[in-house]
Amino acid sequence: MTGAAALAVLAAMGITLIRALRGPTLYDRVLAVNSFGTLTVLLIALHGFLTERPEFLDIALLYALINFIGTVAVLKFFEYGDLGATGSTED
Amino acid sequence: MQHHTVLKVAAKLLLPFILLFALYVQFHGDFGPGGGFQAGVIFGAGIILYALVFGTGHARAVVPPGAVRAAAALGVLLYTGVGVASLLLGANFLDYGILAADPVAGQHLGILLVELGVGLTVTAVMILLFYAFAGVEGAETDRAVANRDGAERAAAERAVADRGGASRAGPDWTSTS
Amino acid sequence: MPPAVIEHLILVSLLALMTVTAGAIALTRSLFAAAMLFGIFSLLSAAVFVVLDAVDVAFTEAAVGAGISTILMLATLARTNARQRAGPRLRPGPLALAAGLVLLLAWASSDRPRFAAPEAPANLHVAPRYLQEGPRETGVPNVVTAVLASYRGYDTLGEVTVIFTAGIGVLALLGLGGGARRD
Amino acid sequence: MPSLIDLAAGACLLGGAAFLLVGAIGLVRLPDFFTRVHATGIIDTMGMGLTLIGLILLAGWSLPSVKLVLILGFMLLTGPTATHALAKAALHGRLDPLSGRPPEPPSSSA
Repeated sequence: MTGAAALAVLAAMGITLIRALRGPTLYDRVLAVNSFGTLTVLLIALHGFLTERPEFLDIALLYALINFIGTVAVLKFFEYGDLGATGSTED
Repeated sequence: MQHHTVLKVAAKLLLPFILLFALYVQFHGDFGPGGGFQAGVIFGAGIILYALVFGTGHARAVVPPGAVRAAAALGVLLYTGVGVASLLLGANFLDYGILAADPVAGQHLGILLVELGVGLTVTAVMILLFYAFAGVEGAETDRAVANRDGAERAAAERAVADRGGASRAGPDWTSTS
Repeated sequence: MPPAVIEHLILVSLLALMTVTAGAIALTRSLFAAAMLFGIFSLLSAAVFVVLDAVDVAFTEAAVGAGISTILMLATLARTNARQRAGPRLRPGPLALAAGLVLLLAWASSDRPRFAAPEAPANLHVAPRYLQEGPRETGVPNVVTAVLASYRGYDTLGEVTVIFTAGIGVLALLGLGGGARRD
Repeated sequence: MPSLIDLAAGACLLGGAAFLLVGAIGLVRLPDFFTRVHATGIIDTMGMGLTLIGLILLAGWSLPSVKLVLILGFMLLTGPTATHALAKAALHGRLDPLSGRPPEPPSSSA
């Protein structure tokens, strides 16, 4: 069962990659990368259960925690064209 | 990112867990995957998240650049210091067995300290890289924003014109921010 | 399907996706798109390391790829141009060189020991001793940590020094950016 | 004869896989950015959630289960936040919500 789910995740990864390659806007690419990250977390978790070595879950946990940071950086890049803008002076 | 309230709340919730996870990776590296390098990168990434969401100025107040510079050197110093300590105690350089009465305990202590040194340096260098690349505020940033805004507005207007008329722009979507 | 077959299938598909992504990175002119595709490439390589049982390497790839590399690439893009200068897309000379190199490597890999073969030279030298004696000698259950921090302590010291030196280099070139810039 | 929990886990995994595939197909097939956001919503919540719940049921009361619950919690926090912030940035970047036209000349890629 985990095997079938892992194959489904792989197929979804392949399809998501199409969107990342095609664009057309930058936002579409970021969206695709974001989903790709989710799918990778699931693949790693499923693979851990497939091979019965659940310590791989640490990697999935790491991705769940810090995949977000890349997206935040991209957003900041979109809005300010620079990662260093303070932008929080108004509160 | 003053208008991204949701983002700020999420980052605030997530940040302690990222830092805690970095410490887990640092000190649990003996038993599971991980170690000083990974922990340093994760800890640095946590600080960078703070800097991205709340502004580099706030991050500089929490983690001053001077401290970062000192920490980067301190990590290497700690690593070398462990080696020199074992040298002074009469063993080879970086031979931790001598650090405690029991060689295994000495090895364990040595590995712990050395990994701490690695973690310290890597954390500091990651933050330092971010400060160096993204830290310049003022004129340069304003210019970058102006460039982007100009390009985007022109493209958006072109897109609207392509569809034949700007009336469909409808409500002022951009004013929600 | 037996798990081993599924595992193999996962590995092959991941490598295929990696190849497609790498090709797209080489061909795209938008540096921003390349940065995003690098993110995908990093995710894929972390997954490949997991499938190959290299947990610590996968952990490093995950931490660096998701946490730092995208940020540094974007920070660089913010300071340079977001598009590559236009030029001929395919240059025959370098392409032929690269193709020749690939063929050479493929030919050379034919007498490489089988993947993870116990009789491979890499697994006969010091590895068995580390694996057998490591936990007892160092009291550390994770052999990778024992090797990196104790048996190969010199190498790791060198690596930390390299990271430190890289930091100093960036510091010398860009400064820490706070307060008055001196240029 | 599989136990009830195994059956439930299998159902969750299959359902999650179906949602993941639907979301991925939507990401490619839907016509513009703001509709594609909905497709990633399916991947980030239903697909991810059902798959992880299925794994939690398989793992039972154990440490992996705790880690999976943590992963589930963090992903439920970050996924929708990232999508929301991205859609907001797209609006802010004057991507037209009705046509979804790009804010700058589309990059020519492979």
